[in-house]
Amino acid sequence: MVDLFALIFLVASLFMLAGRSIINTIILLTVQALALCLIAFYLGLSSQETNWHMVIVGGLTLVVKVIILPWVFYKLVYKVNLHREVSLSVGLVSSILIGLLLIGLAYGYIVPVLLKDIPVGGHLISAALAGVLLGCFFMISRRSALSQLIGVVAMENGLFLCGVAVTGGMPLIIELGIFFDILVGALVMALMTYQINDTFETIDTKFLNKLKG
Amino acid sequence: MYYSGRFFFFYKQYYGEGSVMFASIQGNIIFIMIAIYLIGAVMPFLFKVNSKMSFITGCIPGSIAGVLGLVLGLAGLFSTDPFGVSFGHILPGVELIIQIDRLSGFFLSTICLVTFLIGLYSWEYMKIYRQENIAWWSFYYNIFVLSMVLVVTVNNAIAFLIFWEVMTLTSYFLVTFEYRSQNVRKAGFVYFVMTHLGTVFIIGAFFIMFNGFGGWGYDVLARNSISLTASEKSWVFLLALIGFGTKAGVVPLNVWLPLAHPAAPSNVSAVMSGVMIKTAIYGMIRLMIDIVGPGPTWWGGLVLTLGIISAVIGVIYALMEQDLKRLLAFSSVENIGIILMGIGTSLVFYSWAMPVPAAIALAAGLFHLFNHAIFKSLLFLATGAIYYATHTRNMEELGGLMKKMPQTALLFLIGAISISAMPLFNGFASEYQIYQSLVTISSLRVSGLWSIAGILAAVALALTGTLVAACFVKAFGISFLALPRTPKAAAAREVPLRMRFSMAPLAALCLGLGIFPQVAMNSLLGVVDQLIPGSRVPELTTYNFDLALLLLATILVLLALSRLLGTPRVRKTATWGCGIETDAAMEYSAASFSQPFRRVYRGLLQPQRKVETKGNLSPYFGYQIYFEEQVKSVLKEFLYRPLRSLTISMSKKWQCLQSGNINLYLGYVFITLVVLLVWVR
Amino acid sequence: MLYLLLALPMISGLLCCFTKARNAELINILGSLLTGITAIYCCLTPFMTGTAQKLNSHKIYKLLILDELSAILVFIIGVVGTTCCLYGVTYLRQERSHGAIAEKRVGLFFGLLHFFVATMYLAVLADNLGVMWVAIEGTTIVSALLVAFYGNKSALEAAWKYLIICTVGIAFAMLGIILTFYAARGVLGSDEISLSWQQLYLVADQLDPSLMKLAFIFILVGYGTKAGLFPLHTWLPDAHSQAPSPVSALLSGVLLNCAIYAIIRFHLLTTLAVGEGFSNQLLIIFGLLSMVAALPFILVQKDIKRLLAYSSVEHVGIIILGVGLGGALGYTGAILHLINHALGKSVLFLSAGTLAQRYKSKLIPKIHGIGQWLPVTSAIFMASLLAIGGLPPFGLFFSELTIASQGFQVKGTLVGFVFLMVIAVVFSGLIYFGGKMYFSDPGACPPKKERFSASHVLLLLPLGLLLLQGIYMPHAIQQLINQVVKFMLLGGMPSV
Amino acid sequence: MSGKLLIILGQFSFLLLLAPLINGIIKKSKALLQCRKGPSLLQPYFDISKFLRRESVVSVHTSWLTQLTPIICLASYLVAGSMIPLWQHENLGIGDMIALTYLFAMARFFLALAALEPASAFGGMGSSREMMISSLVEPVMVVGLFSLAAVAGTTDINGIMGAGQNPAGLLTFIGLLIVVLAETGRIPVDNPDTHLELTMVHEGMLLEYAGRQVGLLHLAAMIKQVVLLMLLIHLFWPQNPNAPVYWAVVLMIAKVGCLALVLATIESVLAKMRLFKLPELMAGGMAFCLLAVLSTYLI
Repeated sequence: MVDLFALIFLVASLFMLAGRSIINTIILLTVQALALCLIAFYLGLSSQETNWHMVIVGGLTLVVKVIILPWVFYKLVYKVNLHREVSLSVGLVSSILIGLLLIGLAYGYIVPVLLKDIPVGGHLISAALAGVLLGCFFMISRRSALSQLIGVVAMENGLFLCGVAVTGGMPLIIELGIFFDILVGALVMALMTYQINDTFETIDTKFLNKLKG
Repeated sequence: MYYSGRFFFFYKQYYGEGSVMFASIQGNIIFIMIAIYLIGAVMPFLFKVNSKMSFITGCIPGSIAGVLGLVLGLAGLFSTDPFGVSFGHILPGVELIIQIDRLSGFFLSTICLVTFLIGLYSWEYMKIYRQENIAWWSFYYNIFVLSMVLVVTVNNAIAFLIFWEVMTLTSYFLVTFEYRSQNVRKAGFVYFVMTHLGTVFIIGAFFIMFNGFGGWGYDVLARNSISLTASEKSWVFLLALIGFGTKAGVVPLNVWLPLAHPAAPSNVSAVMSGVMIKTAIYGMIRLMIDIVGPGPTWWGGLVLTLGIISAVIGVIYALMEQDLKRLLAFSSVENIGIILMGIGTSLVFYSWAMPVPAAIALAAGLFHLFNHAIFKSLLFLATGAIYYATHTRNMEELGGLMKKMPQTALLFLIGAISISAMPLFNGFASEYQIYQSLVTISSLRVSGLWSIAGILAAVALALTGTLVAACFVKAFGISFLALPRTPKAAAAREVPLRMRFSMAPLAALCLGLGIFPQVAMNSLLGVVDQLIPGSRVPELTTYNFDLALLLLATILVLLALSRLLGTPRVRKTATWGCGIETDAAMEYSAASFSQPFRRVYRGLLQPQRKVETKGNLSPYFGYQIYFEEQVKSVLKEFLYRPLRSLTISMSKKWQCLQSGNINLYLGYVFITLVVLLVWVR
Repeated sequence: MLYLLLALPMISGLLCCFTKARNAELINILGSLLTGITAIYCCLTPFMTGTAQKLNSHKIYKLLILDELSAILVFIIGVVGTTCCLYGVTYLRQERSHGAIAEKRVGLFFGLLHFFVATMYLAVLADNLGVMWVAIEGTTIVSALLVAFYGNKSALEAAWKYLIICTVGIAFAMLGIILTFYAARGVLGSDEISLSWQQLYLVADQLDPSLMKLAFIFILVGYGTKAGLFPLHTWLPDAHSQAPSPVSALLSGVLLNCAIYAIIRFHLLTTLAVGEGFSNQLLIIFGLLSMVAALPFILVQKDIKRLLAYSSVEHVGIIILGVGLGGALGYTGAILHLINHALGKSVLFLSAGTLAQRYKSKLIPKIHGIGQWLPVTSAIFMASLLAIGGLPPFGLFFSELTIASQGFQVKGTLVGFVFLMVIAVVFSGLIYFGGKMYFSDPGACPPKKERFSASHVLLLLPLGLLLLQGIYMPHAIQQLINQVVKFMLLGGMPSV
Repeated sequence: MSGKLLIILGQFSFLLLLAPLINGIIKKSKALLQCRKGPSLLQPYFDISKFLRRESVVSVHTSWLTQLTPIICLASYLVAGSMIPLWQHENLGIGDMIALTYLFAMARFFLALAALEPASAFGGMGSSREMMISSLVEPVMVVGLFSLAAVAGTTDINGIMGAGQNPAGLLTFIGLLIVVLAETGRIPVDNPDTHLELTMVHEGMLLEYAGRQVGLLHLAAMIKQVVLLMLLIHLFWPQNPNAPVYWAVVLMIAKVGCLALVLATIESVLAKMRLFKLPELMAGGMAFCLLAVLSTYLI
């Protein structure tokens, strides 16, 4: 069951690389977050004793990552009036190929080779690592500030999955801190995207290239 | 080892003490001396900008401390055991001990003797810089001299390096004192950068000997160096040679010297040229001979070769100069070369395990060092006096000063004669000893090659000697003799008594040491005895006194005879100018004086001649002829300039990494991560 | 006491945010002075009371802890942070008079500044890896706002790059923390205690080496981004050059050190878990790489603040290299350099900021004749430039030498030599530009000369400390440094 | 002490008395070789005594330096000459080869300075050229002398007596002969008889001197010539140390005379070289000396 959600998560991450439409990307991000929150709920509720820790975390994910952030992004898309990623720094086809390569790296190298002595439950950890890497690569391949923002959140999703997968969740206080951080961070970034749009009249970071050397 | 034995006495007394402790009366004097320098550095700030008091408080403490330092130095030079004072651990693992052994004593007394007189000189001389801020000058100057004093007296590598760099730093600010001129700024920059890069090599040399614990004391390093392999020792040697060679101005590394020395005020250049570059020689001797000990013969060979190259190239460029101070600066390169010839010869002997000739050669090098300190500062000060009187250092604008400022002229002449190694004066005495050492290399017949090398080195020294003579005939003849070439020179007046007075002792020393060189040589052999084990040398005797006596007697008798025989009538007229009234334009100029040399040594100098005739008639009757002949510095042209432009262009290429593209930046992070992940296996 | 240390800047920050400019200034001065005093007091406690703040037994966990290493950082934040906050007053007045910053935003500026300081205190005081991560991410967010404070194009650009790159980096660091937690869970259980530095050090040898290796890589990339290691440094010159000068000084003097602090901690842990030869290799490589790679940027730089920023990259490299080389000398050098660089670079940024302000340009060719126009500021500027260049009598010379000597010991002559050579060449770049600005003509009509004022005293204080560090370090301080080094040599274990 | 003094006085008077004669011999033999009758052998004595008595004209631009220079020149050549033992082979302790070389240099230094003083272009040209030539000549001289000194193991002049009496010595001799030609201002290098301004070197420096001063300088030049010849004789054709004094003196006069004839012959046979061809000549001299060194040490 968990593996299925993980697969959904991974596929969503990969598909994010495949499209230009920002709305679609936001939807995929939401799907990702939903998968995460389902994993958390599943882990929390499936055992005999309810793991409240997991449930709380799952709930937080639902609120912050499934509801608030996508909504903010959605608003932002309309504010800055940019529905499609126009310019990519890496082409779509090659970015999918690289994405597959990264998944291969996570599944075929990091976990089996580097962590071969560690008992790893399922492919959760591989999926999580792949998620982080894909999120990072998503940021590399997109130019608009908004997409980069989305990429950050995608990376955080990967991290979250990793935390859940590996350890059954970080200590709660830490988890809370992280959530708070992400929320504030994303909001600040969103604010800044807004400002960039105001000042530069575009959110294409191609034009953010005055500082060099 | 003899080394630890020598320091035992000392360490029993001081080691492990945390706080300041005064050993004895000498310790007190050391402390007072340092305090006086610091007072001299700070005091002028307390007075109104450039009031009379700020000149006095800036210059005089340096002189007073100089006297104290001289006393200390002489005490160190003639005492059997080193003495000193500890200031405790100033930094983690670094105990500051000022320790004066004979080598330190020698250098200390040289530095202090010269700076004592220069302090007096500056008191008057700095008045031409009235519009500048004298307080800053005094600050840098006193700290500069203090750091030189400390450089030669500390016995710890880290402390040495700290004061070494402070010395560089303060002298940088002294060089850039007249910062309004672009050339001065450039000179300061080149000086600072080159010597700073040189310091890296020195640090390297020290650190190869460091073993991670036990501290940075010279004695510890000496003990560590015993266990070094031969190649490591050679690295120490090479690094030290490059590092100290930069400061000393050894030829491929001398670029800064002819820039910086002229840029500084004359009294500062006198200190820099007279004593500062000597601290590099101190470092070389300390490191190569005292700490590392004997090495392979090629060490000596290399030093000797560098010495020869520096001497010859230095003097050839000196001969080409029109600027008196640049000329003197190049001549410093040459003299450092001669000193290095002495040291190199000594290293050769040392490697052959012949302590006595090694000692004599080293003592000869040191003797020349002392002599150079004396006459070079004399010459720089005299040049300063010219500048004071005429506000120019360009020989082509001088002339006829012999009549205007006869005493300065005499002092300059004595300096010039001494530096040209004429018998009776000290330059000859030390060069003589170096000749002797070179002939000894040859006559020992250790190998045929070395025998020939010894003779060739002597030939190089002879060549240098003649070129120096030519160079100073030009320097003195063009600037002091004949007719003044400009109104500036014609309006010159004799400089104030204080300045002449501070130069006179130097001139007297030139003559005194020329007549009694054995005094200096024998005490220097005492210094060397401390460095090279088993080199007790019987008293050296020289013929210089007899020669001087005979020569002077002959001159006097001849003079008397020519008087006694009745003076024929002497008629004074103007010089015959082929029917035209002679004027300054007809004189031989500095450029024309050196023209035959430019031609003969054109392979090295690459003179670029440019002649333009502006006239409507045939080329022989142009009414206006523009003539320019520049010599190229081969080093600058083919080494430093390409190096510089290469660095800059490569840097510009490298800058493209930071292109401003955020995707690229993220890519860097990503790639780094992936590479590390792959690397981790 | 430690909570007070956090609370003071938070409170003054909040107060500043909601008051008018004049009051904000006052609160800022008071708050920063109080914070500074508290910080100095706090940082002395582990040395004074010995083991009072330390936990030797298992299973005791506190949120905040102050051991020898963090005390050094607290000291740095205390001195530099206070200096920058106080100098900010002068700076902002000047900016306001130019009209670069609106009156009502002054409060916000000081507020953010204090929040920034508070997050940094939290980062170095936190005993918990997670809290530390949160705090460091917090510094990114707050300082990004500060970087973007001018709100113009280039400031926004810099802030955006800073925010994005550092967030990405920090995310990787989180991955490393999760892996560490994973490794520690088997030993310490899945409570917060498994993320406590103190506890982790105690059980480090039981942690799984391969996990720790992987974790260290993520941590290195993550916090390395924040610390400005090449090639992760890309945000650094932009952010440093665009931020208001007090912020640049804080970024360079303190923030980088916080990230370095995290790396050092993790390095100690990894060394205990994996053994020598892994993390220190990486640190040496990155250290050298940062130094060498920053060099060309410095040689052909046109913007004075970027110049200083690249010099920061180089110095971070030096510190990291010192840590990587390890040993008593390496650690001593690294710690001393950490302190010295923080002091020197912050003064340098502050004085450079004043220069840039007066000349209304950050371009070096436009800043000329500072020696005549601004004699006091320029003297301070030159002194700190020389200090940063590694010239005695300032402390950096000694700390660099110490690291170099360890380099010669451990890695052979070549590494030590390259290290020294890079420093020397960087120095030549600095002095080239410094000389150009200092020894040149101020232009047509120099306005009236600057007078000595209180803000200069503020700058002279750290400079005086640097001088002490370089020429005469009091015995007591040497002892403290020794204690820290012993702490590090024991691998972060509290010395009993 | 007084014995030494006597010897030195003896050497001085020998040099002072002999030098004009040798010049006379050279002039006479040159004249004969050119099929002229030539002046009398004693003509140089008359010339000098005349010069010494004549009124001297001094440029107003000059100072004490000009006055002192002839004396210094004469004194240094005399002292240099007194180092070369004529009949007495006890070490006088007033110098060695290095001192001898440098005494010559000292005379040249002052002469060159004095030449610059009257502000005339000719003096400057002479002085500049003289210094340039010396920079070419002196290395050759040193290599020649030092190679002999290194073989003998000392730079003491008494110690290296006859050091050149071996096959390698012949090469050294040729090299040193070229040096002597240059140092004495003889023909391939300089022309002692010319007064054509643009070609003169040594004479150019004396151009502004007159009367007693120029007499002294001429005398000094003659003494220098004899000293150099004596040096050659000492090295390659040494005196018998046990011979009585008068015999030694006579023999020395004869030997110097012989060499003077050789000089005269060379001068008559060769033409003057261009100034800037001189490096080649000196390179030749250097080559001879170096060959001698090589053959001593490597073969």
